[in-house]
Amino acid sequence: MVGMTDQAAHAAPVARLDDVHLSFAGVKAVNGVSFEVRPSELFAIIGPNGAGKTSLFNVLSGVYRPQQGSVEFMGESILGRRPHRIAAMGMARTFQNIALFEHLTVLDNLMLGRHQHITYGFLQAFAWVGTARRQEVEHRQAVEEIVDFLELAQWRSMPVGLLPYGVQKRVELGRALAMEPKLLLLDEPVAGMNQEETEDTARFVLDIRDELDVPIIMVEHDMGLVMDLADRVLVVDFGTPIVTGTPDEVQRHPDVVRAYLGSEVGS
Amino acid sequence: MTQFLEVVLRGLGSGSIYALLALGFVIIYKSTGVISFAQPAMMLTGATITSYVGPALGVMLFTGFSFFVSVAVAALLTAVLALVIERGAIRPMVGRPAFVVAIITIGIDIVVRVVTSGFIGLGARNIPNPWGLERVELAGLRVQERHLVSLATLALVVAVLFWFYRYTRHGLAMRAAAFDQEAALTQGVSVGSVFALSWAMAGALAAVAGSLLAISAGVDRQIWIVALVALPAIILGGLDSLEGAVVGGLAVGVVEALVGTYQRDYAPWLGDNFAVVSPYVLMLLVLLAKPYGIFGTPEVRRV
Amino acid sequence: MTTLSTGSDRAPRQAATRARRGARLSGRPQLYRSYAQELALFNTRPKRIWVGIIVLAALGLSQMLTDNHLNTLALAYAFAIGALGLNIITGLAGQVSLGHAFFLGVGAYTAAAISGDPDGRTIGFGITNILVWLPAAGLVAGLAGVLVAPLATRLRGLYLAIVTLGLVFIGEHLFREWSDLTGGAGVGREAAVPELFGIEFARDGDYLTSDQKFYLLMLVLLLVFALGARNLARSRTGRSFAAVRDRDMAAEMMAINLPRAKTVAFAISSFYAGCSGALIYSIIGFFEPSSFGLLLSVQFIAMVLIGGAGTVSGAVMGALFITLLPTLTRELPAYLPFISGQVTDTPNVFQLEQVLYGLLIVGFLLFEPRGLFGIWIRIRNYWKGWPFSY
Amino acid sequence: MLSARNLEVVYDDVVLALRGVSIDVPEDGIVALLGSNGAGKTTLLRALTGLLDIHQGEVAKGRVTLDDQPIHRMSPERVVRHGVRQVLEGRRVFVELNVEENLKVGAHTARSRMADNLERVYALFPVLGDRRAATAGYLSGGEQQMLAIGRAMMSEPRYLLLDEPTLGLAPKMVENIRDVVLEINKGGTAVLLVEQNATMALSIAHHGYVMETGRVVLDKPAAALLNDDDVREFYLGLHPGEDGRKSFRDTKHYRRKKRWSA
Amino acid sequence: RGGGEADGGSSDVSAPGVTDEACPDAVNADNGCIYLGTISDLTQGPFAPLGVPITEAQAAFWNRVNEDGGIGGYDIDVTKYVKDNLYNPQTHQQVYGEIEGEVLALAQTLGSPTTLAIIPDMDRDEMVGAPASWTSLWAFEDAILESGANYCVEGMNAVDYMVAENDISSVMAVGFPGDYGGDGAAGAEIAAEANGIKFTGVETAPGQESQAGAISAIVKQKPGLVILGTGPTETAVIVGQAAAQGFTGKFIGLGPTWNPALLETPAAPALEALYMQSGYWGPFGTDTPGHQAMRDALGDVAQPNDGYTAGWAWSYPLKAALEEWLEGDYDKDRAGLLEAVQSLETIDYEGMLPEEAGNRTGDPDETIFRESVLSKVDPSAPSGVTIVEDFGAGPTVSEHTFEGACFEG
Ligand SMILES: Nc1ncnc2c1ncn2[C@@H]1O[C@H](COP(=O)(O)OP(=O)(O)OP(=O)(O)O)[C@@H](O)[C@H]1O
Ligand SMILES: Nc1ncnc2c1ncn2[C@@H]1O[C@H](COP(=O)(O)OP(=O)(O)OP(=O)(O)O)[C@@H](O)[C@H]1O
Ligand SMILES: [Mg+2]
Ligand SMILES: [Mg+2]
Repeated sequence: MVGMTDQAAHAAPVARLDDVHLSFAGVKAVNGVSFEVRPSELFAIIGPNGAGKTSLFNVLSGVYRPQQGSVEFMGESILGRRPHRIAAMGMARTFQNIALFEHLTVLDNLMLGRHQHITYGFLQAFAWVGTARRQEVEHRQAVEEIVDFLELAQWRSMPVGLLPYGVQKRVELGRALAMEPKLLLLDEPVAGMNQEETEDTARFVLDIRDELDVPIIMVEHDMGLVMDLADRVLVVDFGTPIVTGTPDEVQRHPDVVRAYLGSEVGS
Repeated sequence: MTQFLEVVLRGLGSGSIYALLALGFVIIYKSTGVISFAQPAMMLTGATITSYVGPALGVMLFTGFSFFVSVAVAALLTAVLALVIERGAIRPMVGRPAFVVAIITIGIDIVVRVVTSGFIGLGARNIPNPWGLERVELAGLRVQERHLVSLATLALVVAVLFWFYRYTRHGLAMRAAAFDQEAALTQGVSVGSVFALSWAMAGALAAVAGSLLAISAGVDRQIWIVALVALPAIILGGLDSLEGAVVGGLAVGVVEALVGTYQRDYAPWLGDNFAVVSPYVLMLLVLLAKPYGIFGTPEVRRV
Repeated sequence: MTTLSTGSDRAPRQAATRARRGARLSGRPQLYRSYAQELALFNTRPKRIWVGIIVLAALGLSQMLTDNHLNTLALAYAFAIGALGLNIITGLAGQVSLGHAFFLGVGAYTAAAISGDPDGRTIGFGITNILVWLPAAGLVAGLAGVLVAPLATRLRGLYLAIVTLGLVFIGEHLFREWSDLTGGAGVGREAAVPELFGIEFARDGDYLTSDQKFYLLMLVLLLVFALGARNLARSRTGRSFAAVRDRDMAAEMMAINLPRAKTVAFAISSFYAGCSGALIYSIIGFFEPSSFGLLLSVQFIAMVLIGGAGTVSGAVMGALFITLLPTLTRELPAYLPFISGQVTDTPNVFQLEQVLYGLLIVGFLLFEPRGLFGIWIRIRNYWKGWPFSY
Repeated sequence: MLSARNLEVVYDDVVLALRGVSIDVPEDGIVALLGSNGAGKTTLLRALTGLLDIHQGEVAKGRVTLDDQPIHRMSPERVVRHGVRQVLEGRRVFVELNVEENLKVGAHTARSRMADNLERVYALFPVLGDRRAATAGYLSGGEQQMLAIGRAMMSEPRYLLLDEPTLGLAPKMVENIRDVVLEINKGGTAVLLVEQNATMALSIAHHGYVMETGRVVLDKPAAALLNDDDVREFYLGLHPGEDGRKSFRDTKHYRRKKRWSA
Repeated sequence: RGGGEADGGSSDVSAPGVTDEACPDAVNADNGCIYLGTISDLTQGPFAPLGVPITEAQAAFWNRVNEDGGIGGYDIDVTKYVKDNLYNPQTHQQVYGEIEGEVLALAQTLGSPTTLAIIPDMDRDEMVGAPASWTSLWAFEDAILESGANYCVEGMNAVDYMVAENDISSVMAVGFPGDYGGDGAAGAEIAAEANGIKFTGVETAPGQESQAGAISAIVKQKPGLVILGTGPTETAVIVGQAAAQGFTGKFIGLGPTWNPALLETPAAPALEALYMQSGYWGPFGTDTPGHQAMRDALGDVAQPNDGYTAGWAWSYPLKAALEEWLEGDYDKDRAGLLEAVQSLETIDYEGMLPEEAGNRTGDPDETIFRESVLSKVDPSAPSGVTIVEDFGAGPTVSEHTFEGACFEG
C-alpha cells in the first residue's frame, strides 16, 4: 500500500469540487459533493448505481453545468466552460459505455487524442506539405509510443469497431493518454472485463500513475481493484457524499457496507 | 376582421390536408426511423384511384356517399400498394442506415409516379363530389364546404389514430421498433409487421389527402408536389409526434393562406409567391427556438 | 451520433459491423520503413500503378470518344467535384445536407456574374478568367455555408436534412426573384464564360474541340479537388469530422470544438459545391433558377450513397454513375422493341426511361448497400480469397 | 429443454464464430456460460433466439431445439412467443421511451397479466418504480441494466438468457441480481447466464460451460468448475499456491498459458 | 464532328440527318429520308400535357407530307429521334448533343429556358428548329422558326379587346414569371399604358394550393380584366375560386392556359361565365383546310386539345423551308437550309394562319405577326372553345415597335 507523501498532501490540488449540486427534472444527481484531487493521487469514487458518479465526471469535463458549487481545475474555475476547452486544459477521460470512433482505426483514434497538440489548419491539410506532413509524422511517433505502452501493436490499423471489448477499453485509455492529460478520469475501466484483462488494466493504471505521474480519478464497482489501487476513496449515495478516506477506513464504514457493499465485503 | 377569419378558415381547410399528409410521414418515421419520400407518389396514386372508382360508383349512389366510398376503396388499394413496396424494397433494408432507405424511397417515388401519370393522362381527372367550390355561411363567415369536409375527415382520422396508439399494444411496439429493431425483436415485436402496418397506414392517409385535395380542381400529374409541403409541417411539429403533425399541418396551412393574402400589401419586398416558401421560413423560425420541433422527442444524448 | 444511421443506440453496432467488414477486406501486409512512407498517399505499389493507369486512361479518352460523349463525361466530372463536397459534410462529418443544390446555385451565379457581359441584361463584370471566377464561386458559396452552419450545429439527423431542404426552397425563391442576377424564373441567364490564358473553352480550337478542352479541364480540376479531399480526410481536420460523425459528445472531450468543426465542414463542402456549380453550368452555357431545386440535391445525395459514403473514390464513382445513368437509360429502350415509341401510348419508352432510372437506383442500393465502392471491394476480395470461402 | 447441437455459425459467409458448440439448458436449471471476450457467447445466444439474421450471420451446421423441436429457422418474435427470451448485451433499453413504456413493450406477448407483472418488477427493483416516468436513456448504467432484466420478465419467459447482466453493477446490486435470478428460477424459469463475474455465476449455477474461440472447452457441473485450476486462476483470480486473492498491485506483465488452449 | 456517315452516297445533299436509304417504316420506299429531331416534355415535366399532343400532331403532320409523296424525293421521319427533356435545360442540352449529328433540323424544341440553353450549340451547328412556345424572344433568334403571334402580342390584343368591348378601367396580369406569364404580362402592361388604364402584375407559382395570393389579389382589387398566364389547373383554381368569392370581372387566358378537361372540374360554371381564351390560330374545331386536314390525320383522339393544333401549325414553316431548300438553289447542307429559311416570304398554312404570317425576310419588328384570335367557352366544341373574334390586331400592337423580347425589357 503506497501512502501519500506529506508533500503531495499539501501541494495545490489538481482539481477541486466544492459543494456541487446538480439535479435533473426532480432527480438530485449530485448533492453537495466536495473533494479535491492532489498531484500524483489515485482517487476513487464509489457508490451504488445511480449515485451520481458519472454525473460528477460530466460536471468535471463540462458536459453538465451544476446549479450550485464551484469546480476548479489547475487552479482555475472551469464552471460553464465548454467541454473542448476543458479537455484542452489537460483533462482526459474514458467513458462508462465505450465512446470510441468505431469507423476509425486504433491509430486514428489515438491521433484524435492528440488533436489539440496538432496545430496545422485545414488549408495546409489540403496540400499535405510542410507543416501538415511534418506534424503528422511527429505525432504519429508519439502515438506509436502509446501503442507500445498499452501493447496494442497487433491491432493498430484495425477499425476499433471490430476489436474485442477489453481491447476497446484499452484503446480508450490510450486515446486519453494521447492527450497528455494533467488529470485522467476513468469511468469503470474494468467493467465487463474478465479476470485476466482486469489484471492487465490494473497494471496499466499503476504504470500510468507511477511512470507518467498523472493523477487519476477512477470510478469502479470492482471492489478488489479499488481497494488495492486507490490512495483515497470517496463514497457517494444518492448524490450525497458519505465518507472520504483511505480504502481501509471506507471499507469498514457501516453506511458504506449497508448502502453499497452488501454482504460481499471486499476480501 | 371577417376577411381575416375567412382566410384563417381557408388556411385550416388546406392545412387539414397537409396534416393528413404529415401524419403519414410521421407514422412511417415513428416506426421505421425513415422519412418516406414515396409519400407524394402514394398521394398521387390514391387520388387517381379515387378518380377512377368515383365515376364508376357515381351512377349508382348519391355523390356524397359515393365520394367517401371511392376514397375508402382508394385508401385500401393504396395501402395494398404500399404493402407491396414495403415488402419488396423496404423490408430487405431492415437495419440499414436511414438515409439509404430514404434514397430508395425516392427511387420508388419516381417509378410509381411515372406509372400513375400514365393513368392520369394529359389533362386533369375529375373526382365526382357534391361540394366543388360551394360555400356555406357559418356565423357570418363564408367557408368552402370542401374545407369543412377536410377538417371533419382530419378529426376522424386523429381520433382513430389516437385510439390506436393509446389503447393497442401496436402503438408502443411501433415506437420501440423505430428506436432499436434488434431490441424490439427480443421483446417479441414483429418488426416486419410493424413496418408493413405503418406503410399501409401512411399509404391510406396519403390517398385520403390526395382525394380531398383534388376536390377543387381534379387530379393532374403535378399535385404530388403538395405532399412536399408536409415536410416543413412535420419538422415544425416534431418528426415523431402525431400531435405535431396535426398542429404543424394546420399551422402551415394558415400561415400560407395569411401570407398569400396579406404579404403583397404589407411586405411586397419579399417578392411574389413568397407564400410558397413561407412554410419553410416558419419551420426555420420554430426550429431556432425548439430544435426538435414543438412536440418532437429530443434525442437522448449522454456519455 | 452518426446521422447516417437510424436509432442512436443501434448505430455503433452497425458501425462496428461495417467497420469489421471493411478492415477484413482491405487489410494488407504492411512493411514500411518510416512513418512518412506509410503516411504517403499512394503507399503501395499496386495503388500507384492503378491510379496511374486510371489517369492515363482518362486522358486517353479525350482522343477516343466523340465530342458528345466527352461533353457528358466533362459534366460528370464537374458533378463529381460537387459530390466530393457533399461527401465531406455528409460522408465524413455525418451531417446529411439536402441543401447542396443551393450552394451549387450560389457558386454558379457568382461565377456567371463575375464573367458575365457588363452590358447584358443581367449583372456582369466581364472577368472571364477561370482563375478568378472559379475560386470566387467557391469562396462565396463557402461563405454561405458558414452562414448556414449555426443552424447545423443545433440540429441533428433528419431535422437537419429537412431544414437544409428548406434552404433549397428558399434559395430557389431568392434566385427566382432576384432577376437582375439570375435572369428570373423561366428565363435564366448565360453561365460563366470559361477562359484561361486566352484559351476559350466554349469554342473549338485549332488542335482541340471545345468538348475536348472542357473534358481535359474538368479532368484536371477533378484530380486536384479529389486529391485535396483525400488529403483533408486523412488530416487532423478530416479526423475531427469523423469524430463528430461517430460520437459528437466524445469528440468534444477530445478537445474538438464542435460548432467550429461543423462550420468548417460546411464551409469546405460548400466551397466544393460552389466550384462544381460554376463549372457544371459553364459547360452547359445557360441556366435558370429552377435548376437548383430538390431534384439536384437528391441527385447528389444519391451519388454519395451509391458510391459508398465516406470515400473519395466512392463519391467520384457515384457521381459518374448518376450522371451517366440517364444517358444509359435513354439507350436501353432500343433493346426493348416491343415497348411503344409513341408518346401517346402507355407504357412508352419515355416512361420506361424514367422507371428504369428509379429502378436502377433502388435495385442498386438494395443489392449492394455498400455502394459501388463495395462492389469494387467485393471483386477484389473475391480474387484475393479465391478459391477459399471461409 | 433448450439445446444446441454441434452448432456452427458463420458471419458474412466468412467469419466462423462458433465451431461445433453443444449445450443444454434443462427446464428448471441455471446454467452458467463463461468465456473470454470474443469467445462466441453472444453469438451462441443469438443462435438460440433467432437473432443471427440481422447480424448477417447464419447457422451453417447443427441445430437448436426447444423440447426437441428445431427452432433455429424461426423468426425472433416467434421464439419469444415460445418462451425463450434474451436480454441483450449492453442493456439496449429504448432510450427515448420512459421506464414504464419500456416495461410495457416487454409485455408485448403477454398483455393480459401486464399489471401484475409490472408490480412484480417494481417490487424486485424499487428504483424503477420510483422513476417509472423517467426517460430510460437518462437512467444511470446500473438502473438501465435493471430495466433490461425487468423488461424481459414482463413476458414470463420459460427460458431467460441473460447476456452479462451484472456488467457495471454495484456489488450490492450484483447480489441483488443473483437473488433475482434465483427467484426467477424458483418461479419455474430456466436461466442461461453469460457472465464475466464468474464468482457470482458459479455460486448459483447448477451447471457451467466455458467457451474459447468458438468452442466449448469445459462442460462440468458448477461445483466441479469451481475446483478447476484454470477456472480458478483465469476466471476467479485465485492463483495457484496462494491463499485467497492476490492484490492487483502485484500482478505481473507476462502472458500465462491456459492448458485448454494448447 | 459526327454525322458524316449519314451522308450516304447522295450526289448533292451532304447534310447530317439526310440519307438515301428509306426511312424506317417508310411510306415511299424509293425516297431517301430526312430525319428531324424532337426534344419535348414527355413524362415528368410540367408541360408534358402539351408536349405529348404536340409531338403526336407533328408525327401526323409529317406522315401526311410523306403520304403526299414527301419533299424533293425524301420522306421525313420525326419519330426516330424523339427525346424527353423533363423541362430541364441541362437534360435538353444533353439530349441535343445526342441527336445533333443524326438529324437535319429540329421539328420541335420545347420550352424557353431549355431552348435558350442550346442556342449557342444550334448556332454552331447551323441547326434550324421549330420552337414549342410562343415567347416574343424567338422573333430575335434566326435559327428558331416560330409561328403566329406571341404571348406579348396576345396580351396587348386581349386588353385592347376588353377596352373596346367592356370599357374596363383596370387590368391585372396573373401568371408564372418569365418567358410565358411574364411575356404576356409585359404585353398587357404596354396595352394598359396605351389605353390609360390601371395595370397590376401578380406572379404566381404552379400548383393547386399555391394560388391563394393571386386569388385574394383579384378579389381585393376587382380589376375589369384578368390576363392569365398559368397552366390549366391553376386556371381552374383561380377562376373557380375568385368567382366563388364574388368576383365578376372577365378573364382572358393566354394560349397554354386552356385544357378542355377544365370543363369537368367544379370551376366549369365560372369558366363559362367569365373566361375567354386567346389563341394564335383557331382552336381544334375551327373550319379551315388546315384544321380539317389535322383532324383527318389524327383520327379519333381521346381528348382533343389545342396542343394538337399547335403541333400541327408549328410544322408548316419547316415544311416550307425544306421545300424551298431542296428545290431552290441552296447549298445542300445545314447552312443552305438556314439560308432557305431566311428567304421565306410567305408560308402556306392551309388557312390556319394567313400566308404573310410566314414572312422571315425582314427585321423582327417587321416580321412579328400581330394578329391573334379570341374564343369563348363552348362545351359542345371539340376542345371546349369556339372563336368569337377572328384574326385581328388591336391598336396597341399595331403601333408598337418590338426592339427585343417583351419580358426582358
Ligand atoms: N442527463 C440526465 N437527465 C436526467 N437524469 C439524469 C441525467 N444524467 C443522469 N441522470 C440521473 O442522475 C442519477 C445519477 O446518474 P449517474 O449516471 O451519475 O450514476 P452513476 O453513479 O454513474 O451510476 P452507475 O454506477 O450505474 O453508472 C441517475 O439517477 C440518473 O438517472
Ligand atoms: N455481426 C458480426 N459480424 C462478423 N463477425 C462477428 C459479428 N458478431 C460477432 N462476430 C465475431 O464473432 C466472434 C464471437 O463474438 P461474440 O460477440 O459472440 O463473443 P462474446 O463471447 O459474446 O464476447 P464478449 O464477451 O466480448 O461479449 C468474435 O470474433 C466476433 O468478432
Ligand atoms: Mg456511471
Ligand atoms: Mg458478448
